[in-house]
Amino acid sequence: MLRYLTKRLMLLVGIVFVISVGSFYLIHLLPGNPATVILGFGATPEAKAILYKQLGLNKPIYLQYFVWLGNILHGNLGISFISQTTVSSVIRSALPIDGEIIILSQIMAFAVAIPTAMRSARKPDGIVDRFLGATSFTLLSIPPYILIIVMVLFISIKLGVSGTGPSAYVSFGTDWITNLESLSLPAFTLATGSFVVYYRVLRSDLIATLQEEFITMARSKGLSQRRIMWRHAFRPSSVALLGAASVNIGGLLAAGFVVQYLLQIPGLGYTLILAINESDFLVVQGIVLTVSILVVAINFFFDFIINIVDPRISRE
Amino acid sequence: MNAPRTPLLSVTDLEVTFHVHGHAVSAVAGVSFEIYEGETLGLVGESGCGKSTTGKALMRIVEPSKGTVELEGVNITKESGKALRSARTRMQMIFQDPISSLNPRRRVKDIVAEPLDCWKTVTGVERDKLISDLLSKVGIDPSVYGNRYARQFSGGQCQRISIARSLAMRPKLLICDEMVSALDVSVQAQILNLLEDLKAEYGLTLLFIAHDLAVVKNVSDRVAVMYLGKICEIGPADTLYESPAHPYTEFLLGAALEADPDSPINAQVLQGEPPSPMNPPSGCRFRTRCPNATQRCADEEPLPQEVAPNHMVSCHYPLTIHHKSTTPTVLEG
Amino acid sequence: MSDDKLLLVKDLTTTFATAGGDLTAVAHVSFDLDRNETLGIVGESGSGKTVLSRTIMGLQPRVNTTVTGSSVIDGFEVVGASEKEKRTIWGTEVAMVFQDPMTSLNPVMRIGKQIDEGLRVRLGMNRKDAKARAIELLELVGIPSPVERYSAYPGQLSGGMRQRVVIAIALACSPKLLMADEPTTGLDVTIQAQILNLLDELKERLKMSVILVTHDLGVVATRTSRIVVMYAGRIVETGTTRDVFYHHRMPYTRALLESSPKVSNESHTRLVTIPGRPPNLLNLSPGCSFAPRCTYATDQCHTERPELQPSVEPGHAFACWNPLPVNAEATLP
Amino acid sequence: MSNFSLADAAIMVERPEKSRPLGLFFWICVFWVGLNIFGAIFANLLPLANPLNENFNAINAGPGLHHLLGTDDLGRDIFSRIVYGSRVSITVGLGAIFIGYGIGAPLGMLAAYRRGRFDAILTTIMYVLLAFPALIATIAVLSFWTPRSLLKIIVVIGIASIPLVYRVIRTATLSVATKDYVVAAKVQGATDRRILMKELLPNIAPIAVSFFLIGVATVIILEGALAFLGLSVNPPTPSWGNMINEARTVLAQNFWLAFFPSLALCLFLIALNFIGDRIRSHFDVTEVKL
Repeated sequence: MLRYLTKRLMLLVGIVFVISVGSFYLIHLLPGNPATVILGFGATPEAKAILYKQLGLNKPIYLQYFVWLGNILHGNLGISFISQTTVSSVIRSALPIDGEIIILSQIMAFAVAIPTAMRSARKPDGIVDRFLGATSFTLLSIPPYILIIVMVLFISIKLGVSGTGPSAYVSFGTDWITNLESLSLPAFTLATGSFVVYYRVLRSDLIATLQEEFITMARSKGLSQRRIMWRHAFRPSSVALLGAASVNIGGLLAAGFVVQYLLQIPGLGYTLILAINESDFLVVQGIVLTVSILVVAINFFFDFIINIVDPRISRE
Repeated sequence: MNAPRTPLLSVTDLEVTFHVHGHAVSAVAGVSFEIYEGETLGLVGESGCGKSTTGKALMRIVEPSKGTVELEGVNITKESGKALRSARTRMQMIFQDPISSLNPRRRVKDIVAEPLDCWKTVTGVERDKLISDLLSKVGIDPSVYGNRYARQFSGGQCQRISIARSLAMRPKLLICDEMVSALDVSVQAQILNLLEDLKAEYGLTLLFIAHDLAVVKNVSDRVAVMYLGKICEIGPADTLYESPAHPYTEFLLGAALEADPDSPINAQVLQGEPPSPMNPPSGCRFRTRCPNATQRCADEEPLPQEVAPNHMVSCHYPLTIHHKSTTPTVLEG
Repeated sequence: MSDDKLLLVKDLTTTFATAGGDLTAVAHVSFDLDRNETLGIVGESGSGKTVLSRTIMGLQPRVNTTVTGSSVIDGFEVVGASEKEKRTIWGTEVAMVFQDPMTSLNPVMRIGKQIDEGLRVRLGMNRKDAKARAIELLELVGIPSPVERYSAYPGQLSGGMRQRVVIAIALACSPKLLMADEPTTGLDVTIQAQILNLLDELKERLKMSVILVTHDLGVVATRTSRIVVMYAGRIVETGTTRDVFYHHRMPYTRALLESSPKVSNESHTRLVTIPGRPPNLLNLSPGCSFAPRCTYATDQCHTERPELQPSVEPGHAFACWNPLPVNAEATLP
Repeated sequence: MSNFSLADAAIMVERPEKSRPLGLFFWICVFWVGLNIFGAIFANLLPLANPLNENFNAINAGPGLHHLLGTDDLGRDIFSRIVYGSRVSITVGLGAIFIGYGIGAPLGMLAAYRRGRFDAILTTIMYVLLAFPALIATIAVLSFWTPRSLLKIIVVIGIASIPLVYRVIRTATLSVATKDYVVAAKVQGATDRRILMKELLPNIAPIAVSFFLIGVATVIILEGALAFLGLSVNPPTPSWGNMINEARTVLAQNFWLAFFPSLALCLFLIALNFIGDRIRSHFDVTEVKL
């Protein structure tokens, strides 16, 4: 176990290194002089000087990287060209919103996916299973941006449920009930996509597990069906589920961008898109770096959980 | 059986080491034996003793870490590339799982023809005739089954097809790795008889690897017993079974169950389980479970010594060899 | 008188609905079992022995399966009982030891938990008592250092140790009947001997009855008092172990006995084989299922199914139109 | 060891000649995908209105004879825009996945077959790349790498898909490469090349094809998301994604405007996913099926 985790941790360090190099290099994809592109033609010499210091632009490229990395490690991601505030403060104010949406969506997705998958797996190819299968299959083919448009149309516009439409966002601190209302649609949209993935993965694993001999063994001990399902079948079937969740949550951070953008919720996604449209490149770079590292951290966390759930993995 | 004394295959000091999590596991730890032309050598032992690994190392499906394998005087451990591939055709191997040893998405004819197509020795009509012959020899009607996919056959039939494939290049040596252990008794008997017939017809030499003592005795001229990566005893099948010289062999034979209600239940059962090959005992590897073990067994590794003609044992305190007069009670052919 | 029997099986039939049609895996099986008796159920793969052993205790798959007939365990009718009703006897009246200890233990649950789960759920023990009892059970089945092993995962134990754990789980609630389905098939011979001795010893100590299901005639020969021989889902011969081995009347029983190689035979003894393959259960002939492979088969055998009929010895019965003569023992090696 | 009690009986059954037929819906999906691709390729030759032609006499027309699916707020024919718009989605979907397969698939097969250090190094690299969230990376690169073009989008998504393809193909190959028949082929003296082509490829093909289709579907969704973020092809060139995006502002007034491109997108995705799913379940059956 320890050995396995050390190995993973070393890999994690490698991945973060690659991510930092990638994020650093983004600036150099820009055509022309980065300083000019980032600050615009009318930039003051002072602003340019600050940027040069921030990016180390007058040094050779590998040194630039270390200058940049040093700044990053001190929490200095540069200054937003549009809002004139630090990039790190921009990120700090936007990030909790993403966190909230994702946590809400995951609670919804698991709460529905686990019982439905168990119901399906009990009688594969039964009526309930076929119905759930067809439903999940259809949902699988509906992109989140179409789903959110449909929801906005029917819930906010047609039904007129207040506090759900675009620009309805209220922060948690201001009014938590309205806050939850305003995040219900994005969370539900992301939950739908997650549900499909979790339901399908868990269902097929449960079906396989329920055919294992140790389930018959548990039956022969005189245990109830509920106990067999939760105590014996669920845990060995949840490895792929956790793996899927790990990948999915990383994807959700990104998928959430479009949903946030459409509903004008000022999370990372909305901020990112505004920054892209306004060519506020340091903000884009900062968000890309933050989100990438978060995704990697989430993956690592799930790796750890999977190891606890199934001790066979670290033992091979 | 009077085997001529020219070794077809000589194995000297063969070692295979696997690396698991940075630990070296010596699966085969210095094995030497010879197989003479026309004979069947049985290799018997319990799971994890390295018998299968030995078989695979001979074909270099797993790479030996030390030692030499000489087939008709050619050192196979030195070959590579085309020479190695060509050397492999002179030895062939049949596997334990008959179903997984045939590609489910290929036709029976193509599976049997695979070696011919690899080497393009024969083509066209000649190739088809050869395949039909081989299939008929193993009891599969080529006109009925030749065009079917391998996935449609039962275990016994799959094993027949495997045998046909292995004979296509007329090999000298056939390595049978647990080839009947997945089969039912009634099918097992058919395959064993078929093997004996084909051995005579094709002049084959066999290395027969199995855990079933009765099966090994039935097909073998000589038998080698392995324990934890080493050969502890090797000798003529009938005398070795009748009067084992190594304590492990004796326990092994004592544990074998006879299908006879009158056979005594052996009260003296070998206790414990084999130690891990990651950390084998010093000296004699069996000493941790051996009732006769002394300090000498821990200090000194026993070397093979001849206790009877052609009967070698690696033990400091071999059991006395006694030759009972064998009165076979077999009443039918 | 019949009240004295621990198990009464009558006309038990198990049918699976499959894509290829209805498959009758067990057909009209009747037998009984005394208290403290060991009965062997013998057959090749597909003979229905495993399905039978599970149907007896009501453990057949829940979907697509139909069971008719009757199976009464200590006064409890299993056939037709709901899963909930059957749970009252599972573990406490009847328990099962499965074939493959690798797959019959939950890989992600500590073995101690798997043992004391039954104690807590079925016997209502508290956590502490259950743990103490579980450690006792581990000791009973001969696991060294049971306190440490209590919190091990199955993957950390060897095959033999795992099978001991499976036995401990089965014994947890002191069942009266132990079903052992191929309990030693995946194990090495020396470990097999240990496990069989353990089962024998526990049976005497705990006053249980045991049903030993196996394909290996060697396993049942010395460990059972009576034997049921199955072929294609039916009993083809039954009687005391000695009668079945020495006075069998059914040609299949004889073929089964003769086709397995024996350690006592000289090497290269020609094996007696049963031609053909086991029948397709979806497409059985109206006559005797063994007829297509039987050398004694007549027209009647192919068209009319033989029922079990008594032989000369008490309790000995066979299903055959052309039985072997009464003094068939001469044919046994 | 799959189907416990049945396993005992299963051996007695002849192994089935063929698995369940693919079914009518499968062929309907194949037809639909074929039709879309046909439309995308031959849009110019079909009797369609010019998708860029603005007709101010017919603004926001509903579905009708003149304009099959109506017109948008600039009077452009929606049906024609959907057919032309499929070009972008299908080109990006196929193009990117072709790049992913072209590089990821051979590497995955080789790694799983050769194992050892080659595999270890490659798999670690791919694991690192996989940890990079593909959508973020794509957004990041496309927002900096200006000016945008269809080719750049394809290349970026294609590269991002390599580690995914690699992982799927490697896993599939690994399950085949450990089978005895691969060892048996080696024992016959078959060359590595022959083993890869004759023994491994036919057995991983169903999974590869299935994942290919599902991959195309995923990329099409991704392209739509990029269009929403303004990172895909620039208007007025129609694509399903930017059609929906443009229509969403007038959602309450003209529902059809968003509905038809959404429907086109979803139907195409359903068809792709269904074909992929069906192929996998159809061919995955190599063992006894009861």
